Amino acid sequence: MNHENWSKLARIMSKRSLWMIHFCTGCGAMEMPPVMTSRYDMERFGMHAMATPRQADVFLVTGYLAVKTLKRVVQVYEQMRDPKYVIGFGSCTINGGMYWDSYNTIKDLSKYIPVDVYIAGCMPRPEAIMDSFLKLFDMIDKGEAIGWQKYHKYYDQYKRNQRMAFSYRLDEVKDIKEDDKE
Amino acid sequence: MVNYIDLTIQILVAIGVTALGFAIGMLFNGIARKITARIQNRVGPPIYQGYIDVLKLFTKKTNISHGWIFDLAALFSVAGIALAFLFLPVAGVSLLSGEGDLFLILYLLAIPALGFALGAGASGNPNAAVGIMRALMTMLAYELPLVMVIIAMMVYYDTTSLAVIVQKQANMHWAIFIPVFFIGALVADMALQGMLMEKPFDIPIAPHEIATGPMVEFGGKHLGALMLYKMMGIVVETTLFVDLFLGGGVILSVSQFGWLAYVVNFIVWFLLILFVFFIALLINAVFPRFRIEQALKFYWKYDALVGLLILIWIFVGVTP
Amino acid sequence: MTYELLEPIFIISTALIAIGLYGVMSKKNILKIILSLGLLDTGVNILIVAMGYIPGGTAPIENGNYSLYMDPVPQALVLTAIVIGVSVTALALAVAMGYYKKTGTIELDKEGVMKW
Amino acid sequence: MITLTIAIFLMGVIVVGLLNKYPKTAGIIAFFVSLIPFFALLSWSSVMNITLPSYLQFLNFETSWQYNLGPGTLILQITPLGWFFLLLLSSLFPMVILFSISYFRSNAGGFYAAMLLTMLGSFGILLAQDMLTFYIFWEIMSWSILALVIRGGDRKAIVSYLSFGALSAMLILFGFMLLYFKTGTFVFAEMHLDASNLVLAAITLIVSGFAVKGALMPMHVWAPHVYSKSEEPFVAFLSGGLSKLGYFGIMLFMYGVVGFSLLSSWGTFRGVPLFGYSLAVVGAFTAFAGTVLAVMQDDLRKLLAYSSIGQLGYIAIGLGIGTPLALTGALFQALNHTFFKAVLFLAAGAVYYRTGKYKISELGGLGYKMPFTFLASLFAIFALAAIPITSGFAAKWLLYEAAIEKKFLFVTPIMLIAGVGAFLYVYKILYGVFLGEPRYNVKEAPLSQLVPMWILVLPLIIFLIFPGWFVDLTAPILQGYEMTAIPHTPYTINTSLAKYNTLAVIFAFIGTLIFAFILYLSKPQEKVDHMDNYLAGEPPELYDYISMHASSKYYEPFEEVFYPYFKRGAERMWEIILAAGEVFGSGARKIYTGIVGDYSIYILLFFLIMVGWWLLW
Amino acid sequence: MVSIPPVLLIAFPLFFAFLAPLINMVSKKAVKPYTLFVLLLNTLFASIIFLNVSSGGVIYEQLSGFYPPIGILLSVGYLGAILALLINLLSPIVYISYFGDAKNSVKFSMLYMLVTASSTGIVITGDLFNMFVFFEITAVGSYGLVASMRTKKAFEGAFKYIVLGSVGSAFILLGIATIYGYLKTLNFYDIALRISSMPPTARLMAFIFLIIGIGVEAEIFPLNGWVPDAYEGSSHRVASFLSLGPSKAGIYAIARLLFTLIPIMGGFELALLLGLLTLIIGELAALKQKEIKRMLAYSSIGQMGLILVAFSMDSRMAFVAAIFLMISHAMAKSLLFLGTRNYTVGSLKNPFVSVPIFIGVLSIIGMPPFPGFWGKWYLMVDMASQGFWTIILLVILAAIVEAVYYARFLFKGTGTEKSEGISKSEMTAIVILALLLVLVGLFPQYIYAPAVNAASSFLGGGP
Repeated sequence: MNHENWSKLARIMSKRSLWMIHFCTGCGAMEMPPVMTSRYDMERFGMHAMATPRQADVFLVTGYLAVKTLKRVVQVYEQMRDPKYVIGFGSCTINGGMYWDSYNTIKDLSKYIPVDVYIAGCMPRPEAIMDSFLKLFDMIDKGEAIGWQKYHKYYDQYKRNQRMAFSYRLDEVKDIKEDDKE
Repeated sequence: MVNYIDLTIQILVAIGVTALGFAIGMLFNGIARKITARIQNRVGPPIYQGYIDVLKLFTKKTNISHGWIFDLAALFSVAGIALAFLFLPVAGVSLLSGEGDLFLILYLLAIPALGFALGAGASGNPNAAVGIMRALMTMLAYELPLVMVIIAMMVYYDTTSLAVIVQKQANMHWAIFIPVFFIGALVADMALQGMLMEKPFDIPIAPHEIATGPMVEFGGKHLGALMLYKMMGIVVETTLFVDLFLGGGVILSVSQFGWLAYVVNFIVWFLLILFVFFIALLINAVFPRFRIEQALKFYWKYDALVGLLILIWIFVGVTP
Repeated sequence: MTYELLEPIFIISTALIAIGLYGVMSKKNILKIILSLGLLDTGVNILIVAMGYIPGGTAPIENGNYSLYMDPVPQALVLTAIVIGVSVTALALAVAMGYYKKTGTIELDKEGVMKW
Repeated sequence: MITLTIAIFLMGVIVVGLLNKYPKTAGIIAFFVSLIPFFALLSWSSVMNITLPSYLQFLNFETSWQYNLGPGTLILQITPLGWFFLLLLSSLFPMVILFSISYFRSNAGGFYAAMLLTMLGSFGILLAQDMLTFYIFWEIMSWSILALVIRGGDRKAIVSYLSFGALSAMLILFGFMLLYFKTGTFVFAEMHLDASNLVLAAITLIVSGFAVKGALMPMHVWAPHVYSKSEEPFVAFLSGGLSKLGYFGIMLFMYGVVGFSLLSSWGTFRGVPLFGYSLAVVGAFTAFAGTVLAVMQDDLRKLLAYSSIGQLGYIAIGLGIGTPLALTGALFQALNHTFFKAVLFLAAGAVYYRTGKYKISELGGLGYKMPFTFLASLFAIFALAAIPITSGFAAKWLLYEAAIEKKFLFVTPIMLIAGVGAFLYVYKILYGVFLGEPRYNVKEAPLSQLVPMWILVLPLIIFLIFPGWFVDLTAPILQGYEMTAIPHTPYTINTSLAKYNTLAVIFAFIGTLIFAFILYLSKPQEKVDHMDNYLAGEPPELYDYISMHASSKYYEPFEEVFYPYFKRGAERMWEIILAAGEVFGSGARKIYTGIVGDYSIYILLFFLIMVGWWLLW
Repeated sequence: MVSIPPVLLIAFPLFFAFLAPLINMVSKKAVKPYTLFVLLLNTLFASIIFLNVSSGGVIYEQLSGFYPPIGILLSVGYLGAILALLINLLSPIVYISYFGDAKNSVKFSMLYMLVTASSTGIVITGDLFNMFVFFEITAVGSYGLVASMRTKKAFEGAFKYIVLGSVGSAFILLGIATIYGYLKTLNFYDIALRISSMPPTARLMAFIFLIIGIGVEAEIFPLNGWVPDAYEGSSHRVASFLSLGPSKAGIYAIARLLFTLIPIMGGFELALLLGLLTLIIGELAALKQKEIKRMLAYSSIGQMGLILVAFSMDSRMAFVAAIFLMISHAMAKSLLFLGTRNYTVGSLKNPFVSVPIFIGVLSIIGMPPFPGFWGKWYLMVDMASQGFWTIILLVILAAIVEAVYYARFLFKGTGTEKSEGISKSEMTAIVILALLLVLVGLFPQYIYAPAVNAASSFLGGGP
């Protein structure tokens, strides 16, 4: 089996068996139980909530991130093994949401770790969550969910941003350059 | 003089049976999840989900290791559980089970457990250490009633070889139809619940307490190996139960029916282990989790007491 | 042998021994104990001397006139015993003095002694 | 030649003792002296029907030896049983001495002197042919151990060892005297015993005396104190080698002197003599309780001590059942225990040598720092836990088979559960000492400590593959007891119940291991530090130091369940007995009031009693 | 073979003891070497006499011109020769330990020689009154030695010893008086020959008087009140000396009384009873003892009881056992008393202290290959062949108790005396004693032959 086929198989398998770890920083976690239980039942797609990042493939960051929690998020993200995907959950991860002017909240999660899918809403409904999963499957299938490759590629920039955030120089956080997107 | 053709055939059969065992194990994983989902009024994953999970884990891009002792876990657990399976009579077919006996099987089952424990310990994660502690204590807990029943059977059938026990059951009737071993089967089924680490005895892995315990640091191919071990473990343990109490699924004798007997026995065996596993799943689906000392007390107080009664029964009933 | 004549002496010596033993047993005072020991010794010595007494005999000095004389051996014994008794008493007194110098008393207390 | 051996040993004791200031020189001299018993063993190999090449038998020892002591005669002669146990001791002893050479940094002369004396005593015990010789050498061995215990300097160890040593000696002596009264001779071969109660009493006393050295359960109290407070090489020899002598004595007297048929004449139960039955029950209890207590220990050496007690209990079970199968199992267990426990204690010594710690909760992560020590002790642990990839399993298997064959319905589950309990405490050693967080930055143990450990691991692997060779060794021994060795080929053992084929297990394991290895090699991997662990996202570098080693109070739930039942059981019993003795003692002391008058009253009273006695009489 | 008169054993040290003050006037430093020289010379005499006796039988010597039975007779028997050699061999060794002492007391040396001479006298005399005199000299010398520490404890112990000793001597005198009153003789042989002519009542009374009198010196149970106090009060060297000289002489006298002098019905049973009582009470009392010297004293009592038990068996093997026990006790107990003073765990580091002490303890407990073992072994073999199970059991229990308290002792000295370094001379003494123990233990056959002779002689009614 050549490399191309192998990675294709890997993509198919990881699409059908996404193990998830969710990082419950805010109120968004409240919407997870309906997704897991009988109404929406994400196990239909082989998705499963996992206890540790070593076993997980997809990372749900549910809600706002203070600088302190960001450290944990980065730690967990780095402990996950490739290929790994991140879903930013709720408005807070996109632009700070209702904490847009807080001195202690990071505004854009994608400046610190690569986010594959965002779910808008404050909070997003379970339907939206399911939708985002389906979207992620689609992206994996097409080979578009390449956040983990980006993280390797722009590792220095991500690290720099994280360092700035940890030292509360949030205004010095820069966008990740996306000049040579494949 | 060794007959090389026979030997080659035996090795091929062994490889086939092992592969089959792993396949059934993975299938059981899917079935288990499906059944649990149905009990909880969900749709559940497809029945082949086990294969997908294992394949996914082996196709992970990067794998981490905490050193060579950590890797022993993956090696020993897969090798050990396959070894134990080879020494079990499956559907009346005894591959190597004539070369060892029940004691050997019980101790072979310890190889993957100890290897797994070695790797988990080597990761240095405190959760893993706690999980291993719980696993070993659960093992201590369920072994007492289990060995009580097993020894009662050994004395009753006057052999320690599992193959001979299966043979004798095929000649007479299944052990479960003897009143004392019907009770014995209940006791052993409780022990099986602990062996399979299903609720209420899933204390070692308790994902919400200690983050899946021993497996906390395993990911990628290491976790894949462990998944194989766990899934194969289901087959091995249920087969052990079926061999002991349900005649190993042997209903047709090979000498009379030829190859048909193999097929029928195999199907019966598969249905029986599925049935045994199904009971375990039913219990699993409705029970919460014990604390570890509660589990120990449960097994040693109630289960072992019944086991003791069986021993006394056999002690009085069997004349030397 | 006629012991009738000796009976009073037996009684006396027994009495002396008894008094001596009583003193040793009951007294705490060192000097009294030493005195009691002296009494004890004396009683025993009298008894031994009486053993060799022969009525009508003379002192055991060989001069050819008398065939009946006292048994000389007990007397020799007693002489030795007396000498020993004296030396023991002297030593006991020396010890008593030493004890007095160390403790300032000649009472053997129940509390202060070595025991058990 | 035996005279020369004894003379060399005694001279060695003096020379080595005087070289106290030069530990290395003393150690090397002691090592050369310690090899002599092994050469003797080789020259005597014809006793076991083994033919060795002549260059291995360059020293020629006579097979029997006498020394006239005036009133008595010392008689030494090699027997198959003696040869077997001498094999264990004489192969262990030089290794222990070799280990000690680098272990001791100062003041080791006394150690080597006492060790040589223990070996001399053991040598005599194993060859003794009469009770006087046996007793003399037994006590020489016993008190030279005492000397080594005193070197440890722990009060409880000394008091308990000397008390129990004396108890054991006196029980044995009393038993010997009963036998002497019965037979009028001290020589084993000349004894003609009958089934009287006196002989039963004698054998009971003798066996319970040996049980002290073998650390059977109510008599084991000294063992944990001594094991945990003495120097490590000595403890390795004590646990590995010397504790077997107790079982040698039990076997010699139960089956050699008294004999199975005579034992049966005091009543049997299902074909097992009642005497043996009770010994087996005691052994099973010891195996279980020793295991439970081992799980609760935090001190590495105490853990190993209780583990020793538990493992030795299996030998007692085998000796109690007394069928050829059981005796083979017991001897096999003795051999295994000799080597694996010695390796474990030596490994503990090596760990102590490098880190200076014995507490499991203070160690950790040495597996990567001292890989060869770790691997050696891993093999020993596999043997201890009877995992079928070392010879440890075969011994336990034989014992289980023997128990089932004789329908020991209640003993066998206890044995099996003790075996499972062994997993618990061996994992405590593995995790607490070798796995997990590396706390000490140490080097591998020196070569002169590794070499003995690995040499001692070898038999465990050889007898895994060829358990039949071991059965061959037992054949002459069993022949002496009018039994035949169990059916076997080099790599299979057959019993009436089942069959054990080591070749099948090994090849199947290798096959499955290859399969697993292919799976394992399917993807590359990278190594990460132990700090890179999932701790709910908590970055460890935030803290100065957090220990992630969860080894203190590792089995706390277990202790919660079992501790109330095992709260100082036997020790408490002996303490109560001692306290009762002390009550009598203080009563006796009260007689000496210190008042001279009272003393005189005693004299007078004595006088009066005598006179009164005379008057009455 | 040179033959020398046995009286030299007594007269020589006695004479030179009284010369000691003159030496002291000449040179103070010369006293100790002088004493040692005298004692060693006596050892030489004793060994020559021992050899003479073992080759040529009992030696008789009459003194003071009179013929026996009036005159005093010395009769060195087999047992007497062994004990004389033992006492005279060990006393210079124990004296060596005195060299390290800064105090230079001529009186001590005098008393030492005196007690050595008179203890020897007890074991070689053939006359009852002579024995009494030697007893008294021994006693007076021992009183002085006990008091020589000049502390409160020393004086107290000495005084208790004096009182009980005096009472005991009064009883001996009474016994002598009784015997003399009936038989008009004091010679042992004469008494033994004619004892049957004595009325049984008088015989018994004499026996009772004598056993009480001698029992005080021999540390028999109800009569041994002084033992713990005197041993505790005296210095360790004196305790060491007392346990080898006077007590051995006392137990010899008891044996003499039992076997040859007044063989009464039930005498051996009585001795057995007393011996067992002494053994058990001694060992039990030692069990909870904190003071080391006192503990050793109680242990001495127990050992004396054991020796008495061995004598009371009235058989050859047990007699041999008794001799071995005496040898073991004399050597080992002197060693332990010498070693105890500063015995702590610290001194264990010095092998020249710890190893001898270890050997001493082993010998006392009865571990092979030391004399104590041979004693206990012969005793038990004898009792076993006679079937005395209860006694064996009691002896065994006593041995276990012994082991328990010696275990504590081995761990550390709990004595109240301050810890000082053990001196070179003491170390020399205990090393020599330990060597002797090892030699006797390894080659018991050389003691066994004379011991059997002694046993045969005693059981046949001889000395």
